[in-house]
Amino acid sequence: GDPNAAAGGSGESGGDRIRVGISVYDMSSFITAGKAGIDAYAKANDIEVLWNSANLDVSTQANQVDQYINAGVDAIMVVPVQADSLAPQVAAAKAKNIPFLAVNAGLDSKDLAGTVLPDDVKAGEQEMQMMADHLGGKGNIVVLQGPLGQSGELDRTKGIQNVLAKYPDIKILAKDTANWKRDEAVNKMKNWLSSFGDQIDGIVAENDDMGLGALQATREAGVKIPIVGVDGIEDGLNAVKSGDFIGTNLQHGTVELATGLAVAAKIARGEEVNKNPVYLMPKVTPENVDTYMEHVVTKRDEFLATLPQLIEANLKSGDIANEELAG
Amino acid sequence: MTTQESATRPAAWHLSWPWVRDQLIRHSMVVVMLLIIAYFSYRSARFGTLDNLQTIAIAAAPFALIALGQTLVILTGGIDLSVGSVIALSAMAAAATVKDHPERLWLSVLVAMLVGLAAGAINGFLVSKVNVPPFIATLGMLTTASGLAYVVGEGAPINGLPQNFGEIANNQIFGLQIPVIVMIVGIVALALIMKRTSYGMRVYAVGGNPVAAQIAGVKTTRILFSVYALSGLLAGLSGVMLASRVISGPPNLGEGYELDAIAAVVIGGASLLGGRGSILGTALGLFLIQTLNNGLDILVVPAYWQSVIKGALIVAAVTVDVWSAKRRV
Amino acid sequence: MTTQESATRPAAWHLSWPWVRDQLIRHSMVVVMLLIIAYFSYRSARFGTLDNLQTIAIAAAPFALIALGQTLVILTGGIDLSVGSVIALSAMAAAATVKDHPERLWLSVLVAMLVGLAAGAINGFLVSKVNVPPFIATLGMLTTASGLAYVVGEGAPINGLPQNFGEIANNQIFGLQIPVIVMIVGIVALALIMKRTSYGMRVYAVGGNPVAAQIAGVKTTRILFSVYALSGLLAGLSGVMLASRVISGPPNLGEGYELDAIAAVVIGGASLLGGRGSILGTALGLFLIQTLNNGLDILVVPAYWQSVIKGALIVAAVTVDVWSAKRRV
Amino acid sequence: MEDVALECRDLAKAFGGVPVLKGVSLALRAGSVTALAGENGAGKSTMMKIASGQVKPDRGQVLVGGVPLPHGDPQAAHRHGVAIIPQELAPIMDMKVYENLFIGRELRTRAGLLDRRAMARKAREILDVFGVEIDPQATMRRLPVGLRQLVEIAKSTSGGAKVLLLDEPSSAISEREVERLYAVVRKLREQGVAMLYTTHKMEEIRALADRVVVLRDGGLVEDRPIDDITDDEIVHAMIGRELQDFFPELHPRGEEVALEVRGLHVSGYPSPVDLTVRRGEILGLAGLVGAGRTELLEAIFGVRRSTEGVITVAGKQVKRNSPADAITHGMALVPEDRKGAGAVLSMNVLDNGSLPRLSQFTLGGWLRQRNRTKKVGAAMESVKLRSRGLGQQVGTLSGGNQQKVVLARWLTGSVNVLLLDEPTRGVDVGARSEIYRIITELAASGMAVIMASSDMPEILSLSHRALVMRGGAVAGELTRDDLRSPDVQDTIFRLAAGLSRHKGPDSNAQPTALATKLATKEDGR
Ligand SMILES: Nc1ncnc2c1ncn2[C@@H]1O[C@H](COP(=O)(O)OP(=O)(O)OP(=O)(O)O)[C@@H](O)[C@H]1O
Ligand SMILES: Nc1ncnc2c1ncn2[C@@H]1O[C@H](COP(=O)(O)OP(=O)(O)OP(=O)(O)O)[C@@H](O)[C@H]1O
Ligand SMILES: [Mg+2]
Ligand SMILES: [Mg+2]
Repeated sequence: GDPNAAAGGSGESGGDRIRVGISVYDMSSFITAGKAGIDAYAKANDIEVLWNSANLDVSTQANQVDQYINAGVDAIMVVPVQADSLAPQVAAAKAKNIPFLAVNAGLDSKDLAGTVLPDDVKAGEQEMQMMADHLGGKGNIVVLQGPLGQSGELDRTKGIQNVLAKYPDIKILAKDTANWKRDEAVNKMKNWLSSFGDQIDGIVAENDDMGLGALQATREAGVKIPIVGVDGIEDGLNAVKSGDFIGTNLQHGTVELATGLAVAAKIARGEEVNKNPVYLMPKVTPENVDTYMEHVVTKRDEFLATLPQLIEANLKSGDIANEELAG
Repeated sequence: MTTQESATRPAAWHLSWPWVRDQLIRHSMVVVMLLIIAYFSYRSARFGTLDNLQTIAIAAAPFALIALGQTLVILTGGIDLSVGSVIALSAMAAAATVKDHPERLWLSVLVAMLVGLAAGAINGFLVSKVNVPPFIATLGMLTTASGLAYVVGEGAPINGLPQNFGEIANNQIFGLQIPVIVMIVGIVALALIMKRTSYGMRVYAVGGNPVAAQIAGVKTTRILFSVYALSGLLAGLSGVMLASRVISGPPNLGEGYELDAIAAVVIGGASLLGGRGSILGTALGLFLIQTLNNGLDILVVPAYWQSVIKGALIVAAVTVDVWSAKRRV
Repeated sequence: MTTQESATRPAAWHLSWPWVRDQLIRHSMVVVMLLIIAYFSYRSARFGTLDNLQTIAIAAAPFALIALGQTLVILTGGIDLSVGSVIALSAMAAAATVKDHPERLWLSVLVAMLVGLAAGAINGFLVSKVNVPPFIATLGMLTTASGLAYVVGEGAPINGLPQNFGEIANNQIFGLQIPVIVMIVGIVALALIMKRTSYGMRVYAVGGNPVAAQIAGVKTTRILFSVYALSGLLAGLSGVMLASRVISGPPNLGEGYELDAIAAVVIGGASLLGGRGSILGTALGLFLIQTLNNGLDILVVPAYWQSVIKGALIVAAVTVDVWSAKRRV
Repeated sequence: MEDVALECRDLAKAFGGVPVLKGVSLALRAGSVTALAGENGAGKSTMMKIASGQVKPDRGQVLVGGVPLPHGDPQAAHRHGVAIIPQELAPIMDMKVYENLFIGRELRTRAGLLDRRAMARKAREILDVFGVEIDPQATMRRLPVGLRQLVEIAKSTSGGAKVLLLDEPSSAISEREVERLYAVVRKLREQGVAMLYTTHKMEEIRALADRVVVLRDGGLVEDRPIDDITDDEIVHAMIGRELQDFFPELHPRGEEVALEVRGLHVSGYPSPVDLTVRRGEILGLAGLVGAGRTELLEAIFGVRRSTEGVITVAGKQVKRNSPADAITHGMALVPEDRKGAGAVLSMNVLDNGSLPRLSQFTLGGWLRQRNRTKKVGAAMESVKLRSRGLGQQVGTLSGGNQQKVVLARWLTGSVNVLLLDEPTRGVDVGARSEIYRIITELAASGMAVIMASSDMPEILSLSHRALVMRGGAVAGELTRDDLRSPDVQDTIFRLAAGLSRHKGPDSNAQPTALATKLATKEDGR
């Protein structure tokens, strides 16, 4: 039906039931967490979600968007396989008056109805800053990157470089991709340990999984090297807690993707909303790790129950990464 | 026994049960396809629409091109694992070209095809002249081309392409998007070539028995070379169309497409030992896979259950085919 | 001519140039390996250390297991594309088990091996009894098992595993990590089985000519079934060792490993048509790939240039081998 | 019936609706040899395949020692002691000779491991029976077809089978080895083995059989003790008519040189070969298995590498190592190994028939269907091909009919030089006389023919001149008169074996390593 016909009404009670087509890049733990958030938010707001995963293939994602356009959904939300792609599909949606949202990575089109993006540059800066502080501004590091060319990798690497520019005494011995994967990181790190021996003072991993792989490699080699990561997955939080990581940055898929759906729904229903909020990842340190542990792992169900409320509050306050429901 | 009855039955009895049964057995793969289509149509009204048929066709097009090239390669008893990477490399090359020459679209198409052809020619040279096993030659190309795709973009995708780059894949002629037209033309042309030209016959001969083909005067090295070159060329074309469809040059484009392409060929009845298979069989196999992808997406089956179902159905379809081939003899 | 000369030369002349040349030609793949090792050692003092050898070995172990199973499958003229997914599925199964029963490590190993065995048995059944082409049967399993791996984790990796799960892969015996020991035992045992038992001889026979084997009373279906089952079992073992090494259950573990495993087998001299190949050849091929991975990392070559170099070197190594095989005859 | 080792009851089989066997019954007695005769495509191989479990019959039963065999289960047949030497040899190419011999019944040490040394030793003993020196450690792929067949025979005859089915076992071996085969068959008969022996050679039936069974069009038309039936009766039963003029008259040869080979160095052989063939001449090539006849023909045609030498056809030089160029110059090769090198089994008769002269059947690359159907059809007609039509896949033709396709496909255009390697291997008597007629007619029309053959009468009666080869070199030349002399067979054997009493040129030359390997036992002593 006509998405704009259902305009009006508050997010809580919802207007008419709307259908949102979602295409995500793949089933990762980030996406799985996000799906839980999306389901919780959708249920509370009378939204029917059509959900497809593109198996990391841009053209599959384009096909899925085509199908949603054919089906005449009320809004389309895409977690892109590839930043700055899909321009023709965004245009096609616009032509049919279907609002199109990019979440987690941007798309190169002026026809986008909105975006919910993490500040990955900031995340890279934060983790590098943590490492620089830990090293006292001096030392040799290695960097484990995400899959080359993915927006997460590009932006986080950029953030790392930004901070490094301020620390001429910190040197990168090696940087290379381990494709977000633990098993790849373990071998890559092992090889670098062979290559550089005890010259490595710090390991900057662009996600927790690779950090954990690196941790395993240092254990096998019988050395202890400080590690930072990004994401705040369960094992990463545990590593922060046990002191194996000096810290990480929480990119909570549950919150981020649910916010994406919230913005999409509000645009579809013609409600007032910030159409381009930015997700600023909270730093996770040994001091605050316990709270996040509850949200991500131990008290997850309770967190999900309050999520729809939290998101409404966040969208009003503007800090969409906030996880504490005031009052 | 089945066949005997029906074969000896007079023509006038054409609609009798044994005749029908015989036809069902003979075209079992088509029957399986129809059953799957019927099920999807029953479950979702959207599946059977013309729009959706277009969606299937446009999704199938890039696979169709590489599956066509792959069919010829497999007919000669070889395999081309590199098509996925060659797609990536030629897409990157096309994207880089269009960035420098935004007004000359044809140049990017040309560059992509030349890059594909070059990669294919190297494969062909290695296989036909140096006698490197096709699996290794094209695996080497898979790895190398995928690395080069990143080299072209210096480790990043090529973005910010001019919007007109999208015209290659998204413009329509006679209401069909260009890749769909290219696919249809490709299928028809190659089907004719394989059935009606001496080249097609030589390809079958080389795959069926290279020694015998040589004794019959077929220049086997040339034929071998040509199928790999063609496969590369078509992968190049596929690459530029994919890049144009999303107006971007992702260095990991086409990753893993080779498996789907080979699967389409083998589901279509080709033997990996060479000499047996057909273009129409490949088209059928391709259509089966793409219909599954599309239908399962439309029914919003969760991605991982889609994998499970797809895997099982592909095996089931081929099982029925194998079983009916036994009946057929 | 080369061989003839040297063959007629008396034994006392062993160190003459033709003899040396002959040896170089005969073991060309080893020569290529040694050259690569020499280059790496020259470029980095760290490469040749014992520690680094261990690093190579532990990285090689999971590949070694699936490459061993793959060797047998390829010897019968088949292919097992599913090993990568089976690794994922059995790793997930092991992770789920250990999460429920943290104290019973052996149970998770058992579960992983049973899951692998089950997947392999289904492959074996489809290939040997239903006559589904191996490519399709195992491609179906590739897709299905990968879907099921996600089903086990409900779409997400299994995290938060007890630290003692790491013992399976990380504990050492005689200064070697368990996977390395398993790899060595596996290679030696299978090399012996293939050379010294009638089972091994029959595997070669079934691959060389199934009809001949059958006429000679070999139970070809059983042999075929057994190689796929073994391949699955080894993939299961590989899966639990990988999961234990990273103390987690990632549903995309092992993705694409099948290509590396098959490459190792083919580089090692096996023919995808079956009947030709050896365990030691596979071990050599595997070692070649892993040494390249390690050495290029040590020289801190960027990932995409690594791909380019690796692809080219693999083709080069096999080219030298093909060329020397011609000389050898 | 006493002592019936194997009984077939009412066997029927159809392929694709076409009946091939129409209810055949026969019984094999222990310690007897039954000859199975019949035209190409009569259903002989099909029957043997049913008896050995490779093919499921549509109807009927196979009983071994009174026990019915399960249908289509080769292992069960093997367990019951039924062994077969298939017509299309089934060697395991990449395995060694001794492995081929012992597969399925490997010798083991007390520890249960393979006893490779014992197998190699036993293999040598088994092969010794045939008087050829085959290295048990050699890879099957490297043996010539003839030696492979000997290994296959040795495998089946040494396995202790109670019933042995031999499907044209002598097709690829020369007369001297055939004698050894006879000896083996007779010994097995004494040991009580029941044998069914398919052959197209009348003298083999005479030499071995106790009884003759004749199949025609899938039906049993004759089943009589050998002493009650004459050769002519057998032939009549097979082809349903009388056969006259088995070997046709030879036309005199012409003078013009058609093919000239000078100093051709075949890769792998030490000495160069020279030969000349004139228009209208049939040149026979005789020799023992492994004499290098096949290699010579292949090298002339260009499929086997030659390193030096000049080949001219009708005065024009042909590019060496290029079969395509050879064909352009009007050469044609009918190879010895039809399955491995002759036909593309996965293609149909029409396509196989048009392959050598594709350019003749195309217009701008497109096939001219009607034209090629007509020409190929006529060529196949001329050899009396028995098929379900031009659309039948060659792999499903009977062995003899495949051979006809491989020969006939050259007849769609003109040929200057026809190279024939064992042209009548596996061809039935009727068709064979057809092929002889075709060969002589082709020669009469001005074609030059080189014919390598292990069939002595063929060489003697059909060639104007014959070369005897040994170790890749020409060991002697026999004129038409020599070929007519009564002791010609002895002369050929001596030349071929290198026992020079006559004019063998290089009898005391040092044999090369290769020649030694190939050499016969007499040679070694
Ligand atoms: N798999 C098959 N499919 C179709 N037809 C077949 C098949 N196998 C055999 N035939 C047909 O069955 C008939 C009998 O074949 P068979 O091989 O038994 O003949 P044969 O008596 O052994 O002849 P030959 O003397 O030439 O060996 C032939 O006409 C052949 O074309
Ligand atoms: N033991 C062996 N090892 C390696 N190669 C061998 C061996 N025996 C034979 N050969 C090969 O076989 C060739 C000769 O056999 P071939 O059968 O082709 O000759 P032929 O004279 O045509 O014999 P046929 O009587 O079978 O036609 C040799 O040149 C050699 O290449
Ligand atoms: Mg026969
Ligand atoms: Mg010969």
